[in-house]
Amino acid sequence: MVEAAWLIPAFPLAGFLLLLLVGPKLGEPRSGWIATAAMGGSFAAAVTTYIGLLGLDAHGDADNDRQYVQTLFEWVPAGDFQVDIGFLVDPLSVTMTLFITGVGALIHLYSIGYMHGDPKFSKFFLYLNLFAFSMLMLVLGDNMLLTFLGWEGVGACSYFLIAFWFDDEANASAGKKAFVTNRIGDWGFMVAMFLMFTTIGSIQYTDIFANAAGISESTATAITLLLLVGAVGKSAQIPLFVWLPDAMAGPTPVSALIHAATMVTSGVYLLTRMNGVIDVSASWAPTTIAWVGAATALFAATIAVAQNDIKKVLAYSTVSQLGYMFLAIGTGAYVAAIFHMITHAFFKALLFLGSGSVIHGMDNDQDMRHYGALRKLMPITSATFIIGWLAIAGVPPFAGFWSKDEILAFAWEENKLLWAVGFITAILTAFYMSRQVFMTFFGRYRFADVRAEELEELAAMKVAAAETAVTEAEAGIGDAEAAVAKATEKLEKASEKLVTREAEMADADAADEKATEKATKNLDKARDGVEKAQVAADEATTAVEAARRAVSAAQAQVAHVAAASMGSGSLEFDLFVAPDLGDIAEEDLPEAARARREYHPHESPWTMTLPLVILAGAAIVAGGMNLPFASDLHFLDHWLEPTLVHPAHLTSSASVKWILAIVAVMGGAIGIAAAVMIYLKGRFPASKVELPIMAEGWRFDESIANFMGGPGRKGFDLVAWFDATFVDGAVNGVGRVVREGGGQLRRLQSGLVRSYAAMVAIGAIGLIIWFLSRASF
Amino acid sequence: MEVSTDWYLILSAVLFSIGATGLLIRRNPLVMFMCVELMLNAVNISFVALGTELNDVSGQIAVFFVLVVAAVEVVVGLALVVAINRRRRGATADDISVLRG
Amino acid sequence: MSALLLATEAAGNEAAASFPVLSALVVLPILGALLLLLLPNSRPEYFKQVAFLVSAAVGGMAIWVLTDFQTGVHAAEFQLQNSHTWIESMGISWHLGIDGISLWLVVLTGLIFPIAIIAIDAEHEPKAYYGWLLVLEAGCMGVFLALDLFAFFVFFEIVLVPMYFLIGKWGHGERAYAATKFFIYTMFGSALMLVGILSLAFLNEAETGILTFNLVELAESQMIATTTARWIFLSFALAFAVKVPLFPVHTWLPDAHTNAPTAGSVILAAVMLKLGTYGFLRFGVYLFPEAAVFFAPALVTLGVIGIIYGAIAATMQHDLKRLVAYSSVAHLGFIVIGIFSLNTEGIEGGILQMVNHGLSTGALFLLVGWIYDRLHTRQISELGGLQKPAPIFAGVFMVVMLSSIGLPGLNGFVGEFLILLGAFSAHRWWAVVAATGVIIAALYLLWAYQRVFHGPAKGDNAKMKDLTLREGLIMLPFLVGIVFMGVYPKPVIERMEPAVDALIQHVEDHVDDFDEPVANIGVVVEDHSEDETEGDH
Amino acid sequence: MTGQTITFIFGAVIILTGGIGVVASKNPVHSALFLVQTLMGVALLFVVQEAHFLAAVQIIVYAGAIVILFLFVIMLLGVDQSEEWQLKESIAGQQPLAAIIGASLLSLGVVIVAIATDTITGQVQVSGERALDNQFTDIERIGRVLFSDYAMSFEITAGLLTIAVIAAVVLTRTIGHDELLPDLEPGPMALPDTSPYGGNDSDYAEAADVSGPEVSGESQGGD
Repeated sequence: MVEAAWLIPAFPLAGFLLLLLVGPKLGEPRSGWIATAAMGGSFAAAVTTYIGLLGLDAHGDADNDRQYVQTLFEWVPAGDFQVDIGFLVDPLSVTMTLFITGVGALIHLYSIGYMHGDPKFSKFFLYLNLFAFSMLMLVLGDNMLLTFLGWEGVGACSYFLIAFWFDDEANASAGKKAFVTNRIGDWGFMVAMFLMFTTIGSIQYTDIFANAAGISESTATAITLLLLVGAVGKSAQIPLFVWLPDAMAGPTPVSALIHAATMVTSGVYLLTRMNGVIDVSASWAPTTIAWVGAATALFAATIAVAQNDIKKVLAYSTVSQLGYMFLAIGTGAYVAAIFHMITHAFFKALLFLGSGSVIHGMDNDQDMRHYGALRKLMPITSATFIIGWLAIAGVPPFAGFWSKDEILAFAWEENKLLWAVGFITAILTAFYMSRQVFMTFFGRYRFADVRAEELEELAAMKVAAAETAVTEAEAGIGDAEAAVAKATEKLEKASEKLVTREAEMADADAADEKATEKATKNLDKARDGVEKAQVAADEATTAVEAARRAVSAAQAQVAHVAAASMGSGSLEFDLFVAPDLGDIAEEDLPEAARARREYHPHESPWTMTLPLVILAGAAIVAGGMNLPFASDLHFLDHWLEPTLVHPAHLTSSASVKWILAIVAVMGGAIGIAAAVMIYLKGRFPASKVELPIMAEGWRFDESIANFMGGPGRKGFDLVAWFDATFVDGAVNGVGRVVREGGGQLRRLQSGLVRSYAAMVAIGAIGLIIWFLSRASF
Repeated sequence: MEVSTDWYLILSAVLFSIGATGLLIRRNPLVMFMCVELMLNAVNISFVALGTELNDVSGQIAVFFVLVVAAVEVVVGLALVVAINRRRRGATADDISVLRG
Repeated sequence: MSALLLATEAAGNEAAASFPVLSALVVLPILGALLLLLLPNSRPEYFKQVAFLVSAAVGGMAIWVLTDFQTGVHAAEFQLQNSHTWIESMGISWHLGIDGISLWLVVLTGLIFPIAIIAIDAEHEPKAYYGWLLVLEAGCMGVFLALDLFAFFVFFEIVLVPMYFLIGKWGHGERAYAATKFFIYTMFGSALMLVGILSLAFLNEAETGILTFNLVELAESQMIATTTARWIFLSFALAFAVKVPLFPVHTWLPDAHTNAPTAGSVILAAVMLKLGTYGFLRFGVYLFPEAAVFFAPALVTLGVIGIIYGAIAATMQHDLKRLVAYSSVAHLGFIVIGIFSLNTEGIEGGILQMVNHGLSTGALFLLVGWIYDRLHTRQISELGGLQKPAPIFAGVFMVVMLSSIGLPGLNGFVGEFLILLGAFSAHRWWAVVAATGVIIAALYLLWAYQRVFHGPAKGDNAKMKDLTLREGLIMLPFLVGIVFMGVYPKPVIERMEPAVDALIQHVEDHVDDFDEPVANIGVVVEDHSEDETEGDH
Repeated sequence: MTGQTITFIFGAVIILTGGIGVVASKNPVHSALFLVQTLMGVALLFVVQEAHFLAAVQIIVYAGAIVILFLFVIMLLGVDQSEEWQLKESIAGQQPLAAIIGASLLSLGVVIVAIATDTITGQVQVSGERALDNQFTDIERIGRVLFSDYAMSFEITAGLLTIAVIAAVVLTRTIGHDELLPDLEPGPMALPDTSPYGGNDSDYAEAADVSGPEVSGESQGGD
């Protein structure tokens, strides 16, 4: 039974190898089914092992109780350093494997639907299986090095999967960022291993358990802090959490599996594993852990409040929940940490998969402001999502309530301030999760809205049109004025003619009749000319005025549209009232908007909804694992007891516990109520709570990026420049000196016999003088 | 007054420096060779003089060898002069600097 | 500690009867080169085939040596020795032997050369090209096998000539500059070593009355005054440091790598850089244990500087090949600190890392060379989005790169980890600093990978040819090695362990106040815990 | 004033005038004749010191053979070789340098002789075959020593002479037109500006290009 342990990682490995060889040929969906089957087998093996472990009878001392080491082969035997590929099967690792394989299998199944139609379908499952393998090695390894193998393996897989759609530079850099940030943590883990080895001469967990008590306090503290660095990197705590939000660039199932349920919890696992060492370390070490956790929890929660990307909210929420687990570990409540880890794995995976289903149904739009009222369109998704929300919001009797309540209780006993931070975080959690749910599933259906930016671009188009009209009109003025000028000119000419004619008239009086008639005729002609010119001039002037009017009208139009677009009031996004399209007609909407109006959100296929349902079920009942009421209901406590040196127990009186629980529920209620007020009823504008600084994550990531991009990069460049200029320059300088010197010296070799002779003579003289000087007379 | 070895030596020194100077200032290879002969002879003088001084025939032996070497040197040297002049008429020592570095 | 000496004699006698395979390893390539000379220029296609067959035969013999190699207690001794008097009056002999330290380097050399020959065609003058490659192989083999200082020096120098011509005649860009720099630089280093070798031999003669260049005898006698030994060690160390290359004297490497032909870079990285580290181990530590212990901190410091410095410099390179070259500086820094942590983990890690670096960096240079053949540029800025047109290529590159980053499960990690572990036991804080190099390694390699393979493919990059079957087959041994040594390094380690232990034993015997810095097994006492908080330096 | 003194002074004058004549006369033929004069003077001094054999050889070999050889060559090449005094000195500062060297050689020689005879020669009293005051005649003495102690050197001399003869024959063979020396002016001996160590790689790069595949010679940085 227990011997089946090696099968647990073997299945995903086999799946990985199979897909590596024939994956592309199998194609979709077969490769997906194979991967899922592998995970299912792994789950079965895990269950078998679990049953087998139950079979191992428990006897008193914590060292060899419920613990079975299965060694496959020697891995790195070097001198005193002996490390095997072997598995440590004990309650902790089995618990981990159970939910990893379970949730993992579900997410694999889900991915078959989600990744439908992706050209790299089989490769995705290849990576997923590889990840599952690494994760299982991480938790099953019977020594720190093997855990480290899994530790870095999952890092690499998350790198592959975040950068899965690598055509987009953003995804690629997100993957790189995740890997490198994790590496920083891994450094701590490595050094911790060195220190452990040099201290007790082995990194086998069994030896560590045996000798942990003997480790000197300072050493233990050092190891604890180094492990904390590692855990902080992997579990995205302050200050190394920056990679996790970016990691949302990966496909949603990846976010669910790696960045919510499993990988990010490995830091918690590691610290729990090492609880023996933490136990002997100086008391301020665990306190540090607790504060790191608490700070992260609060910090991330505040950021989550202002996110609009549905996955970003969940990402920061994950960071915050992991903070809870660290808080628990810091207060010595390892069981609570594991408990919360498991429940969190359920409901957070559920939430992520739900969001994935939403995104899938929403045509890959991740902006919650575009959702709304989806519960009618996606019944299953919304129902399960709501269950997950209640679970994380800490509403009894859902899973999250129990675990979070236990953590808060421990925090209360450790330090009231810690408890306060945890409590505020709980309120915030309830708030932002409710916000998410309301924005997504309730309220007005906003997906088909014409969006602010689109309206703005429309307005911009109008302004442009009006402006062209103005310019045309102005051009018209120009022409008209030209016409006026011509007309007046004609008038003058005509009047001149008139004058001349009249003169002629005058002389003509003297002349005879004929002449007179002629003259009069001319005179009439001239008069007509004058009138015509007059008319023309009048017309021209009227034209000018018309043009002037057109211009002013157009300018007025420009002013109005500009006012409309700039004067933000009308075009700003609003949860409750759709922006009025004004006089924008349907057909001159932008392409995207019209397509969206055609598009109809739909529920996802069963491969995606089935996991949701199962996980929802788990999220409801998982709390039953560790019910606070009677000590024989502390199943998880008893189960994990052997893996802990000092299993912590709540000492407070029942009444205190009850009060704490009620307060916690109240907190959740407050958060939800606030969200209702703002996002359901719209009593207060959302902009009051969603501060931009929060939306930018307190500019933490940004400033780091600026530093690395600015001074950091300059420093690196400086080194490269130094290398080229000085280190290499010195070498070339020596070369040049030698060369120039030779060039000078060679002039001595003139080829002229007589100068050689002179040199010889000088040499001879020198010799003589030397002899003389040395001669003793 | 008595002729001492020193006189011979001084004489040889004078002759030697004359030869050396000539070697340095003349450019006609033939004359330069003659100057070399002068120097050799200067040495010969001192050899013999010192031989007499030390009552040893080795000095004369040395002179004998010097003579031979001088002969050889002249033979080869003059052959060289001839060869060079075949290739460039009227070449002085300064014209030939093919081995310039 | 004359056990080792006796043992060598024993092994020598026992090996004398059988076929002198080690000499064959050195001589066969030379014969091959001569054969190439005899071939008619009318049939150029033969040159490559002949060269490949010869080098393949050498590789086969290397494998044979591997199988013949006795593990267990014998692995500490020099095996398969054959020794012939060479210059009797000087006590110089043609003396070859192999032990756990050189074994894997010999195997690596035997395998890399045929691959390098088959992987890339000569751009011009194939006869000379392949001829030089074979001579180079002979030289490298000789260096790894020689047990006579004089012979060692001869091989150590022979190696320069073919590489000089390979870079100078078949290289790209400023090949003449690179070739000259490479030659003069390394020559300068080894010139001093010759002085060192001679003075060692003659001083030893002055003490013992026997003039010999025999490595083992010299190492065992240890007659020379401490300070003198230190000076001689320095002369050796300079030569090796240039070859490695260690931090301040590394600048020939990027130029040589960048301008060398692909095969040249592959061999340079995979084999020739190991001459330095191997020399440190075999001729530095073994001959001058006291000096090695004395200078260890300095060399470790240089190694650590090299790790960080090389990594940072690599991050900022614009030429892909140059980047890999600088990454070599960092990796070799690891090897050096491993060796000079002077404990089993460190030295074994160092040797392991020599092989690993040979595999991963050799493969990297090969891949970069293929990229250059396809797109005629190595400028990272001009590449990009190659993963789309060439997924398999990208995958292979990724695996090799991860091994170079030191991902657990691949070969790079095992060596790196053992090195750091050993270094941590010896020079704790140095190891802590060196470990950060791992982070930067991830940074520059992933960044380069992103810029080369990720993102949208621009221009001709979109039409890049994927890995051909032939190239895939060439890559296969690298990949197999990378994975195997990462998952199951035991066979490799257990063959080198006895020799390494013997070496450390040797050091402990000849240095009074030195014993192997190892983990103190068992529960620590309070006072020990002080010096990791304040540090032991 | 013993006869010996007079003879010495006489000989010395002959020698020195001859020497100066060799150096000073424009016409090589005159130089040759002055050389004969010097050689005669030297021979005279040999006689004074009872080195009769050497004196004879001096006259026969030197005056008789060598100087004649000189004259032959002069005639062969033509005597119109007095141009060099008109030529300006082609090596800068050669003549003053020559003067200095000559002067210093002379003064040093005198100084040595004046102050340091003993330290330079020492006082060795030889007896037996090599002593000048034994019963043998001059020629016998030289013969005995030459064919006993110096036999080896003597043989080598023979070889040397043979080689010289062959050398003369080889050197003076008639030559083909292609062997004519190029007309070369000393010319500016500037460094080629394509230096492998050119700091800025650009100008070196083109050097590498022009060098083509045959970089091995060029890139050694030597010329």
